[in-house]
Amino acid sequence: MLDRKVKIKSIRDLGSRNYLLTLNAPEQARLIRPGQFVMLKCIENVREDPLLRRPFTIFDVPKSARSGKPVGLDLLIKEVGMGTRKLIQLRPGQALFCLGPQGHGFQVSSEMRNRVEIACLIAGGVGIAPLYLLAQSLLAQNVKPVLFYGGAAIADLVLRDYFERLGIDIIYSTEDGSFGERGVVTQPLAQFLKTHPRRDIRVYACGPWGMMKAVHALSAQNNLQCEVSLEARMGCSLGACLGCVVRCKDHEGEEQYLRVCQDGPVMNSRLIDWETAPL
Amino acid sequence: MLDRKVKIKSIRDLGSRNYLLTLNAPEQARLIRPGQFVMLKCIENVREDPLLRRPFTIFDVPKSARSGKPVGLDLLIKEVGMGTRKLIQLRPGQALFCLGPQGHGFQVSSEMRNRVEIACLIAGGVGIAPLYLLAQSLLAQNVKPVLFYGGAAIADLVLRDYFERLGIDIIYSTEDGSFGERGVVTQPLAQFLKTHPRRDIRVYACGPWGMMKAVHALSAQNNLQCEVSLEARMGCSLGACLGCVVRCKDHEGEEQYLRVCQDGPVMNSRLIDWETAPL
Amino acid sequence: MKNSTNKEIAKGPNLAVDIAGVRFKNPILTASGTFGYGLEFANLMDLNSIGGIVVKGLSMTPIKGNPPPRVYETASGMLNAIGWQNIGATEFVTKKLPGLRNYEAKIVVNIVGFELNDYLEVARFLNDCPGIAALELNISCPNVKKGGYHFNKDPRDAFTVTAETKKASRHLPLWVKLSPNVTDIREFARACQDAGADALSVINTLVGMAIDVKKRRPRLRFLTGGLSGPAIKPVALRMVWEACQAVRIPVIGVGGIASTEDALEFLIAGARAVQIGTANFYQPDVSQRVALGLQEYCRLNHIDDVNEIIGSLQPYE
Amino acid sequence: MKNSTNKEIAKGPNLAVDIAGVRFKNPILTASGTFGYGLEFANLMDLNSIGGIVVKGLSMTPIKGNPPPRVYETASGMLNAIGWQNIGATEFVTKKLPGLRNYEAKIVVNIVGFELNDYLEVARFLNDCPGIAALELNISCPNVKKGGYHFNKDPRDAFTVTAETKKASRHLPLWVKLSPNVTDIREFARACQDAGADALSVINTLVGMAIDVKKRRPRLRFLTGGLSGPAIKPVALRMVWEACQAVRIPVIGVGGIASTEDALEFLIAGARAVQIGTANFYQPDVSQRVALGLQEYCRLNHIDDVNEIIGSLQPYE
Ligand SMILES: Cc1cc2nc3c(=O)[nH]c(=O)nc-3n(C[C@H](O)[C@H](O)[C@H](O)COP(=O)(O)OP(=O)(O)OC[C@H]3O[C@@H](n4cnc5c(N)ncnc54)[C@H](O)[C@@H]3O)c2cc1C
Ligand SMILES: Cc1cc2nc3c(=O)[nH]c(=O)nc-3n(C[C@H](O)[C@H](O)[C@H](O)COP(=O)(O)OP(=O)(O)OC[C@H]3O[C@@H](n4cnc5c(N)ncnc54)[C@H](O)[C@@H]3O)c2cc1C
Ligand SMILES: Cc1cc2nc3c(=O)[nH]c(=O)nc-3n(C[C@H](O)[C@H](O)[C@H](O)COP(=O)(O)O)c2cc1C
Ligand SMILES: Cc1cc2nc3c(=O)[nH]c(=O)nc-3n(C[C@H](O)[C@H](O)[C@H](O)COP(=O)(O)O)c2cc1C
Ligand code: FES
Ligand code: FES
Repeated sequence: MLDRKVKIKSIRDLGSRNYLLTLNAPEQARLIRPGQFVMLKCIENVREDPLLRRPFTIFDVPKSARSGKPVGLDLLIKEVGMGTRKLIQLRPGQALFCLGPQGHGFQVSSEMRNRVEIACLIAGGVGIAPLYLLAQSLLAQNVKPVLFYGGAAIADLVLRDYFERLGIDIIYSTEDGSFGERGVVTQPLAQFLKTHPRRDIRVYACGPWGMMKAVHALSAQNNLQCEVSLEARMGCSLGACLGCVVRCKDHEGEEQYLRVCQDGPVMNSRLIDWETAPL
Repeated sequence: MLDRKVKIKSIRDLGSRNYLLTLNAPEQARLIRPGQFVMLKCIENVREDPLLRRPFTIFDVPKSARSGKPVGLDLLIKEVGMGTRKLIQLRPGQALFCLGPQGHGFQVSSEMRNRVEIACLIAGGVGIAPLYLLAQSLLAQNVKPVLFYGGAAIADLVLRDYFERLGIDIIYSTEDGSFGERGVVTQPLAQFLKTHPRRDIRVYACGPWGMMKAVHALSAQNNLQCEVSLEARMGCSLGACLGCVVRCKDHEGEEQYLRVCQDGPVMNSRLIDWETAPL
Repeated sequence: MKNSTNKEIAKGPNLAVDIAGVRFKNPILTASGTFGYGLEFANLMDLNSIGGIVVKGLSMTPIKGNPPPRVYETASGMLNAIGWQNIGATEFVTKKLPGLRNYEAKIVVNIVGFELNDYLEVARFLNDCPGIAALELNISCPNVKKGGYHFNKDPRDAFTVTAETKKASRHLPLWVKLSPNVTDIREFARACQDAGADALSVINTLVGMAIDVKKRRPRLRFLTGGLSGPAIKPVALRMVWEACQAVRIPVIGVGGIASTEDALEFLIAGARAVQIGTANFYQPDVSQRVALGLQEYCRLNHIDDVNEIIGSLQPYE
Repeated sequence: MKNSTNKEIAKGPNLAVDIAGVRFKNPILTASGTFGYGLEFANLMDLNSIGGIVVKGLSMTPIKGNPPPRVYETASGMLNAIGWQNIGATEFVTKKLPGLRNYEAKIVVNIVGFELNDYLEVARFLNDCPGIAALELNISCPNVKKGGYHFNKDPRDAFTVTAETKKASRHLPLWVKLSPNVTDIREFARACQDAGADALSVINTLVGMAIDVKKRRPRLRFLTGGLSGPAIKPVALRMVWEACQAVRIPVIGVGGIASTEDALEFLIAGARAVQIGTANFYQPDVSQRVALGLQEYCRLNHIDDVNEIIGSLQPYE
């Protein structure tokens, strides 16, 4: 984990308040594992509002065309409030503070080879962010990712080309039916799990709490391991302030609060008390 | 008095942390009298720090080359803190909120014709700001301005060309002797008043409190009327908050607090209790 | 949230609120000391657009106030130590009130005093002046050395000054403006209610201080000052909520309000109306904007009556 | 400000301060709850650069804390309602303290409790653990429903808990951390001094609240939270100044400090040292920067000893 003043390389407007922010951050780019995030000070001056840094998942790690070495960070930013608004208003060349990589990412290891056949990746809107690096690392372990990518409308399904270029199966869905299946993203997932009643599937989800809760329920019904990437308001991202917790249950069913910034953001869905949303 | 969202036309770096800021503000430009000021929100977003607007004197009113009508405001800005720093970091085309013109300016009227021969204008550094419009309006009344312009070093004596183009007498002084006479600006003034023992002189001063206090004392010794342009921290500039007061004495010598924003910023120096600096 | 018929939408939502029998056309007021005597803002906004104006604290005879510097800006806020400078009640009534009567905004007069008798005198005088809707008893100003503030150190003193001033205020409803510089605002809220207060204004400024490290001198000559602005909003909102839990009389929310969303927070917490203070300084038409914003909010959310919002805070599931 | 000889300049100004017999290499500390158990920041700054670390409030056995959401950002500040979640004193001593002992920064342990006995138990236990420089008694946390906070509602309770804990703390100096949510902090300062406190930490957080107007729900599940950050600096500075006037024991300034200039304001007001809290979250090496900045300031202004600055506030002419 490093704290660096980094420069903005580019900000691409993806529509529907989504932006692809590229940072020049070679030192940090080398350390990234899928599911990790960075904390950005959303403004050049560290003394100004918003005071607290904001967490953003690393979508991709661009590499140098010449050396092939990681040189930057691609972040998918959805503008929702003051922090994200200020962030996307910055210009290429401007600097900001970037702390990371932070957090516990997805559990992808060589043990999965031959034991896990299929990985269901479920994304709700900007929840797509951690799934690109995940899909790549799954492919590297010979696991076949199937992406369920849902949103309110077609405009919310950003960066589809990245996944399509990976050549993986993708099932799109939109609530208004403007693209893919009409309805929520968990419908095609349920359908898929019904038609693929097998144990060598892993489930990975990122999106709104309600969506992840439904994905957890489906996974549990089908006895599948499921990892989710959680959201919480953060103070420090260092495990120090205890501001970012999610209510969990330990082995004895005793409640305990785990820190999304250090114990997460990716957690096994069985740990979580799904009745208590952290936001 | 108007509150308008106006655009920045240009920001010129004059060196030594001085800037000439030109605003497109035709409506307000038409209303200006010498010695008046505007209140600027030092940042585009009205909700952000610094919250309070900052007062700046109108240095000049640029006119349309075609119609000859006032189209803008020239402000001389010295960067001293957060507000002025943010202001000079804005770019042409960006907008800010401009309230004004505000305040009670210099008393220049046709009554002065033939009755007042000479006007001594004393500026300390950025205190030069109100004196350009004043000099012009004095010339229009056939009064001969003599400018005493002092600063710490030559770099502080900005915008000299404006005054030199008016063809008026100017006595420069710097504390480090880098330009004009060495010493404080009140020395050449005292010298001048000694060699010109006449009653048809008016004195006008703007600069640090100590300088204006000394100018007041010299004027009083020589029985001359003196107007000074005061500084105070302001809340509203509307006369509403009573935050900007200066301690004065009324006719009976009773102390009272007058508002720099409305009763000033230009006041007769005899009104003021020079023992109590408002800043 | 009732569903409104098309007819109701056509005439627009009801924004009027009642405070102690006085109808304010909407719950947006300006706070004492931040809006002068009202007329200073007449060129910059429409004084008919807001529910009311609370004018600068008045005493019977003029008060000179504290020596400068009197104001200093801090992070998302400002300190002030004006010290009750005002033109006196007589001059207010003869010079300012006639002009104010031309507007729909209701006029509330904030009253100050060094001693109990000062309050009673000005309260009696103002009760005879037509065009005033209510009195706001300021027992909470931190910027005077004696009197005033001290009534807000002990609930018994708050009770006494409220009860006496209520007696002196023959027709006008009496609001009491409370200080946040206390251990438990509920005690003061209850004491004032018990003493006959018709409404509470919550809060006045927090006592703060700033130092010029170059000169090693206080930024305010009075040493300390009242902190106001967005910085204090969380404290004000909490105290409004506490006061609303403690009393039945209307509570008026004040402290850091600068937007429609801010105003809504206070209404949801239980405030019958809100006052906008410091924000007037940097955005002179902010109160009009918030009043309009509130109307828009009701329209968009199909709320027929702003009173439905008041106190509508939902518990967590 | 004495003129320093060249020799003195060469060795640099003295930044060390003494608090109840403990020497801190400089007056810059980190505040409890904002710096974890210290080691979380070891990769991001030099823990040898600061005078001390006040670790997260500890109880004898672990505490789970409040349900989320626990934090919310406000204008120049933040609200928190962590609710004393901590790993317990035993685990701290076995797992964290050994690592902390490698650094020059002095370790101060903030202690929490629901009841008097909780404080005594943890104080007794920690007195036997080498590597701890002082205890900080937290009687002022607003984020727990029972205990703790209530000791800071009445000076007599503050006296009792301080006196008893002082007895339980056989070797370690006892600092008491005071709440700003009181009518008169001087009463509490004096009560703690009289009860034997060795120093005071001023202030803990102000109680605040925020509401999500879309959901009409509190932003924090605990409803209220503690307000910290630059927003509260003016209030903290005023209370530090008041406490310094009221007592002879050292006062440690806390609240909104984020820069060298901020730290200087508190030292000039009379604080013997300062603690940096919320600023650690957005600038993890801020305490090191401020410690360096203070050294620079002394150099530039020819101040041989930082103690010359402490309490050097000048009156107005
Ligand atoms: C580990 C982690 C990884 C994240 N990765 C990403 C990412 O890759 N891309 C991304 O765009 N965001 C991501 N987020 C969410 C992102 O951090 C927040 O959207 C951001 O902090 C909001 O800051 P703000 O100042 O713009 O909004 P605020 O002003 O703090 O909030 C504005 C309003 O939006 C609501 N809000 C806050 N967060 C969200 C949200 N996530 N979705 C919808 N409404 C919200 C608030 O309740 C509030 O009403 C991540 C969060 C976590 C914890
Ligand atoms: C009627 C009036 C007219 C003015 N006209 C002009 C003008 O034409 N051009 C111009 O540059 N300024 C002018 N000023 C002064 C200007 O308003 C202040 O410099 C400005 O408000 C400072 O804002 P800031 O946020 O940058 O500084 P702050 O952050 O508020 O202050 C920074 C530091 O600088 C000190 N400081 C504040 N003001 C001054 C000052 N004037 N000189 C030196 N130190 C100061 C403060 O004490 C503080 O320590 C005028 C002031 C008044 C009252
Ligand atoms: C410059 C100034 C003057 C004030 N004068 C008074 C006053 O005379 N009487 C009073 O009751 N409150 C006075 N107040 C307090 C405000 O009415 C209000 O309670 C406080 O500022 C908090 O609201 P805000 O954060 O919106 O400003 C004054 C506030 C300021 C900033
Ligand atoms: C997230 C958080 C947790 C805190 N936990 C504690 C604590 O356990 N014990 C304590 O005495 N103070 C605690 N505090 C209060 C701080 O130590 C400090 O007094 C307060 O935040 C004001 O300082 P600041 O404005 O610099 O943050 C906490 C503050 C925050 C923001
Ligand atoms: S954000 Fe501080 S502990 Fe997770
Ligand atoms: S600045 Fe408000 S009265 Fe002058």
